[in-house]
Amino acid sequence: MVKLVPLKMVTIIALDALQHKLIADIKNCGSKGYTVAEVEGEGIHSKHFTDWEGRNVRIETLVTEEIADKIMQTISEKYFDRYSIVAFVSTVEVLRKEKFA
Amino acid sequence: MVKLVPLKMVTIIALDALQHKLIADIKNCGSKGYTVAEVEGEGIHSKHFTDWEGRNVRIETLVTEEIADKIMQTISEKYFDRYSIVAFVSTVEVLRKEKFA
Amino acid sequence: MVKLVPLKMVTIIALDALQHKLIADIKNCGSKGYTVAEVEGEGIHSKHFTDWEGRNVRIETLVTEEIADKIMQTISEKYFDRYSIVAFVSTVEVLRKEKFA
Amino acid sequence: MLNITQSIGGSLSSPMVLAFLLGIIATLIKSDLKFPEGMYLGLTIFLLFAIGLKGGHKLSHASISEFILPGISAIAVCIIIPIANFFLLTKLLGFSTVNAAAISAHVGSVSVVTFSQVSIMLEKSGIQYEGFMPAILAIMEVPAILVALFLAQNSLQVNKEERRDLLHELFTNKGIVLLIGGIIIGMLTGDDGYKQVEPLYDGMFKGILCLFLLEVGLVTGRRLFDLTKVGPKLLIYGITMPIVHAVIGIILAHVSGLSEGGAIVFATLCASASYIAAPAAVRIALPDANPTYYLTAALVIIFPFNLTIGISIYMKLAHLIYSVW
Amino acid sequence: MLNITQSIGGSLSSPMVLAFLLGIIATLIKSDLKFPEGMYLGLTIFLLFAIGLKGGHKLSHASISEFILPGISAIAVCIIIPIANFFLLTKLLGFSTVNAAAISAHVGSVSVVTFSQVSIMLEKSGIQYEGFMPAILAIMEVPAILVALFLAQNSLQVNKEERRDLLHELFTNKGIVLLIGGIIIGMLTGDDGYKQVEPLYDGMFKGILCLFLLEVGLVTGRRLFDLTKVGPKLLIYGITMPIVHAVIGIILAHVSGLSEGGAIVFATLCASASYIAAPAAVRIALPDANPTYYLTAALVIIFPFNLTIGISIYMKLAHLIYSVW
Amino acid sequence: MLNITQSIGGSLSSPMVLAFLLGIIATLIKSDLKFPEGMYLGLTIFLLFAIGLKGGHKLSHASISEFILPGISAIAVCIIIPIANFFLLTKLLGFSTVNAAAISAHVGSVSVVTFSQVSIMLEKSGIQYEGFMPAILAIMEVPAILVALFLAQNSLQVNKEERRDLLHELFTNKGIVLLIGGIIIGMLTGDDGYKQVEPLYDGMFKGILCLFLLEVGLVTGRRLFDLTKVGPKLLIYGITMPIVHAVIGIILAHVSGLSEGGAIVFATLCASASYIAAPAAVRIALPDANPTYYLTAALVIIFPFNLTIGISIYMKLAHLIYSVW
Ligand SMILES: Nc1ncnc2c1ncn2[C@@H]1O[C@H](COP(=O)(O)O)[C@@H](O)[C@H]1O
Ligand SMILES: Nc1ncnc2c1ncn2[C@@H]1O[C@H](COP(=O)(O)O)[C@@H](O)[C@H]1O
Ligand SMILES: Nc1ncnc2c1ncn2[C@@H]1O[C@H](COP(=O)(O)O)[C@@H](O)[C@H]1O
Ligand code: NA
Ligand code: NA
Ligand code: NA
Repeated sequence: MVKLVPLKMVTIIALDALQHKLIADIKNCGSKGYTVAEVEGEGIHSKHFTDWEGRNVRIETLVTEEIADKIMQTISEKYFDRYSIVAFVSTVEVLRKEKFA
Repeated sequence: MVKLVPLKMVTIIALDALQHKLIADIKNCGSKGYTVAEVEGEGIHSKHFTDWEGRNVRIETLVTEEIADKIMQTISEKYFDRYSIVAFVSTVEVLRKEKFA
Repeated sequence: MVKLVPLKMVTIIALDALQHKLIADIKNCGSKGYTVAEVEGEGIHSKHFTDWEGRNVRIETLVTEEIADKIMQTISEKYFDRYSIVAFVSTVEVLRKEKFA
Repeated sequence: MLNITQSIGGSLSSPMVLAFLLGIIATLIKSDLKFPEGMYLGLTIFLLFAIGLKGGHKLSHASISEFILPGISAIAVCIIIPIANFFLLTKLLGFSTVNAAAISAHVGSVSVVTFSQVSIMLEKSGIQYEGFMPAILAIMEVPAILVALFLAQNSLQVNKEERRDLLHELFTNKGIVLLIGGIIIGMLTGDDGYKQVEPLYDGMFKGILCLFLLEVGLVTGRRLFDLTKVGPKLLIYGITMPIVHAVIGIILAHVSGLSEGGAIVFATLCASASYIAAPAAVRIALPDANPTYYLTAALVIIFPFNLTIGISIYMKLAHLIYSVW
Repeated sequence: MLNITQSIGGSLSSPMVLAFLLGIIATLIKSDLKFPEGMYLGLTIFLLFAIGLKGGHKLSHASISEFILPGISAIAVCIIIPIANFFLLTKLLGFSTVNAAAISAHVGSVSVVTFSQVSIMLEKSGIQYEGFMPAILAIMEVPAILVALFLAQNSLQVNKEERRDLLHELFTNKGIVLLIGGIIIGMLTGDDGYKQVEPLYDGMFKGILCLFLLEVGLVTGRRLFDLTKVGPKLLIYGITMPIVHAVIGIILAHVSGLSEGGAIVFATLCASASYIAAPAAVRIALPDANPTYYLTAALVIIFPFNLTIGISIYMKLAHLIYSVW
Repeated sequence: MLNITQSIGGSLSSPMVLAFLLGIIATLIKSDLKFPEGMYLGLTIFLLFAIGLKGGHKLSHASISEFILPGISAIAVCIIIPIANFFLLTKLLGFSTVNAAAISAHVGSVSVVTFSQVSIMLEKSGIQYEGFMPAILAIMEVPAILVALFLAQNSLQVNKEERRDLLHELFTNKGIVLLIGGIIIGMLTGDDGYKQVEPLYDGMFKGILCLFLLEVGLVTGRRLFDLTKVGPKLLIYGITMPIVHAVIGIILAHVSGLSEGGAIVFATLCASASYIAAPAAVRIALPDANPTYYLTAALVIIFPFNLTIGISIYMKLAHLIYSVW
């Protein structure tokens, strides 16, 4: 039987211009990998549907709870007050925890 | 330390032609933001891989449990019987709950 | 009132060249539908940001816990040792469980 | 007389038809050839806008009075064809109301690519046709879809407000906007303005159409096996109907005073099936309709038939009718 | 003298202007017409590179010594305009520091599409202009943005390290790289090399610009209702300022020894507002600035004004000034 | 004799080479210039199909009998080169089996863009070559990859069923389908059909190739620092091998009765490394191979070497050999 163990998924939705900075941040916090998708969206601050408005990216990284906290802390301090950004943590289950820890 | 509080993420996968109607619905239910990605897919009813078949969108909105229920209720009544649509709710944790409530 | 019941979401991130094989596998395990998004990413093995490096896909399928286990088992055996692939299971809530079971 | 082998042979010297076949073959041998997302849409926008522009420019040199009768004929045929097909499909061929309506919407509307192909073939044969034909194409995009949805009234899964939305969507769909917008721009800009953009919209048109048809072939190929699912009756229907529609078209064209070239174009439009406005409308208004039927009919049967044999037949039929009448 | 109706009429025979209007109308009637993601970026890359290439090729046949004075004027005007606008916007029009800086960054920088349109109009009118104008365009892309951000210093939401990043981003943004890269390639390849790629970069330029303007129209249309939000003062500002900038431009051009054609291009550059470098920089450096103000000013007011009436006015103003001075 | 400075200088007047350099520079200065997703694929489809079409059209005017010997030589060279390279890389250069096989697959196969560049350079120099060379290009796409995978047999991470899939994927990859499909279409359509699409596929070819090379430059630039990781031996290998392969190519070409122009093209094909079929196949069949080695060899070393200096060297070598032999 497969044995699934819990892990955290941090998802960040932000302006695509912030992509490289955010990736550097999550790597600094200890993340070993991430996945990026191009998305559009609308929030409190602004619309992001055309190239004039700037599009969004959705960055996902699978990490341990400790790193997840660190990422949330870092990006909340660096970006939350100033940029259109949304971040959340969810719990998922994986097979090989070593890969992400 | 960061203090994460639970919130609900509603994800809707549907024909891209329904995008504007669905967004109007989730706004009506009280959602303050959403993120849209272009996806392809196959389900019980149909394939959505070419422009002839119509592509899908994946709409995500981060909301309180109450609003999540309202969204699920609304779209299940309006679309479930008639359209190819998949919707589900998951629990995530965020830092600034005020932003989404 | 809507009555939400729990279900499993299996998410697989892998080289796009594996898409057809992975879809065949999850269908074999009993999945009735799936959604595919084009993504980019970086992990332990490699970068996937250009067409030379090969891009990634993100495949999501909503299934019962039993099928989810089967999918995780199958793909861990067939791909984990050999390919750049990430897979995880999360818990979501849906309205019409019959559709996915 | 109607030498079909020769027609097929002739069409096999058209790079567009060959590109379409290449697309089908690529899918059949399971090649990884796939167009990037967005390319289909980008090419469609180009083709619709280019057809509009060229048509508008020709129209600015034409007398509009000749346009009235053909315009009326176009609307008439878009009402008759879906009604006739709907009853044929429900009563004789045993399709459900909703599937019959969906198929009727497709065969009643028109195909932009088939239009392009017939105009290229006429150009090659040195046959002239009226400059306002792109306007006729634009006229014929929507009405049949409306008629078909009206026939499916009871099965129509929309409430009052949604019906209004649907009507609105039909009349503002990108096909209409680009065609009519292009026509108006083509008319207003005059020769000087047109000359500025001609190298792209005229010079590149056939090359880009060729690329587009390669992609259409890829999609058609993927749906080719649906042919086995739909049974022989849809196949026979899909090969017979275009010819019947074409004959009706030629007769109406003659009555409306169109030239032989114009009649060939008009007949081809009648015989063609939609693939821009109709599928989009049917997906929303008749979600219960089975795409296996309507997409297979429009894309897998009627479109290739017209492309390879149909148009040649209509050219000969028009010649026949115009020489005896 | 300045016959505005005639100007508008004239611009309505330009397929580019008409395509822009079609885009706006398509949005207003809520059409589903939408360009695929990536197409905007693809077309932008083409236009910037093509302008660079063509300019570089012309430049290789020009004497560079004439370039020095206009080059200095270009930088001067890019310092004066944002400063003047910033104070006007804060002191007289009551905008916040950050919004005033954002708007100043946009109006101080330049629009590539407006540049293309003025060069097409001059070509049509048979008026010559200096071959190095694309280099002037490249020079004018960045400085005004820097000046505007400097003025917003205190509101600037970046620390030291980020400031360095920002400067770097400004000088390496795709607009600069493609324009200057294109210019250098155009200069180095010589006539033979240029002839190889001319059919695409010159022959297709206007047709592709037309398609691009259709898309710009779609975006503008979506923001059109923001006009009601921003109030009349931004509207009046957005129509008056370009003319003032143009006059400054013509005078500086004259002083720098540019020809009348060169003065028209330079004036149009001064009057135009950026839409590639400026919005990207402002989003990062001034995230608190309200896009409703700066995007509306640049895209919904100034750009269409220049396209339809502005350029004609500047042509006449330049003619006036050059004939009396 | 082989004046390298002059060669580099000459290639710096080619807009394609310059666009490639611009792409590298843009990455090095960390510009935000990025092509939209899908554009690379779209341009690749165009180039492959266009090469096929043009080649097919030329082929329809050529006598096929001359094709047999060069065709056999092409296959022979695609068997010899990967075997020789595999042993060189494992025995002498100390690469692991799987990495050696991956690199051999790349250098044994061919590059479509390098082919385009050599044909443009020959055209410019007024040197003729056989019309069937695009068919040779198509032949040389796959065999070397098969041979290389065969050599890695034991490391090959595929079971029997997957091996069948892999073979299938190799022979139906988009490169093969578009090249061979294009060739057949070009042959079947005849002069009339070809003329319809020529303005796009021939007229725009070099301009689009230029845009494509800009993107290839962007990717190469991102991998440029991998050069420091791979060590000097891969660099030396990547510069020596193409010349050796080219000499083998010229000799085989001479033996097969190709003209001097044909020999130059054939030599360039032998010297070039694949970037469509090979990376895709290696990713699936040899996932343990390190992309830093094979992508760096193919893209960062061999491709720019051929583009800037290589082809000029092969032209001179061919001239030398053909004048003494
Ligand atoms: N409640 C939400 N649910 C999902 N995505 C959101 C939500 N709020 C904001 N977003 C995304 O985050 C981006 C920035 O949001 P904001 O900072 O509110 O402007 C938006 O463009 C959306 O893509
Ligand atoms: N079990 C599933 N898991 C994930 N996505 C699904 C699933 N079923 C359906 N979908 C998505 O929802 C769309 C409509 O599904 P259907 O209504 O079953 O045709 C499909 O095209 C898929 O993108
Ligand atoms: N920790 C992670 N979180 C999110 N995505 C990941 C993670 N690790 C790997 N990936 C994704 O999975 C792909 C393959 O990863 P790898 O096998 O580590 O090279 C990467 O290109 C990423 O898209
Ligand atoms: Na029809
Ligand atoms: Na300006
Ligand atoms: Na080779």
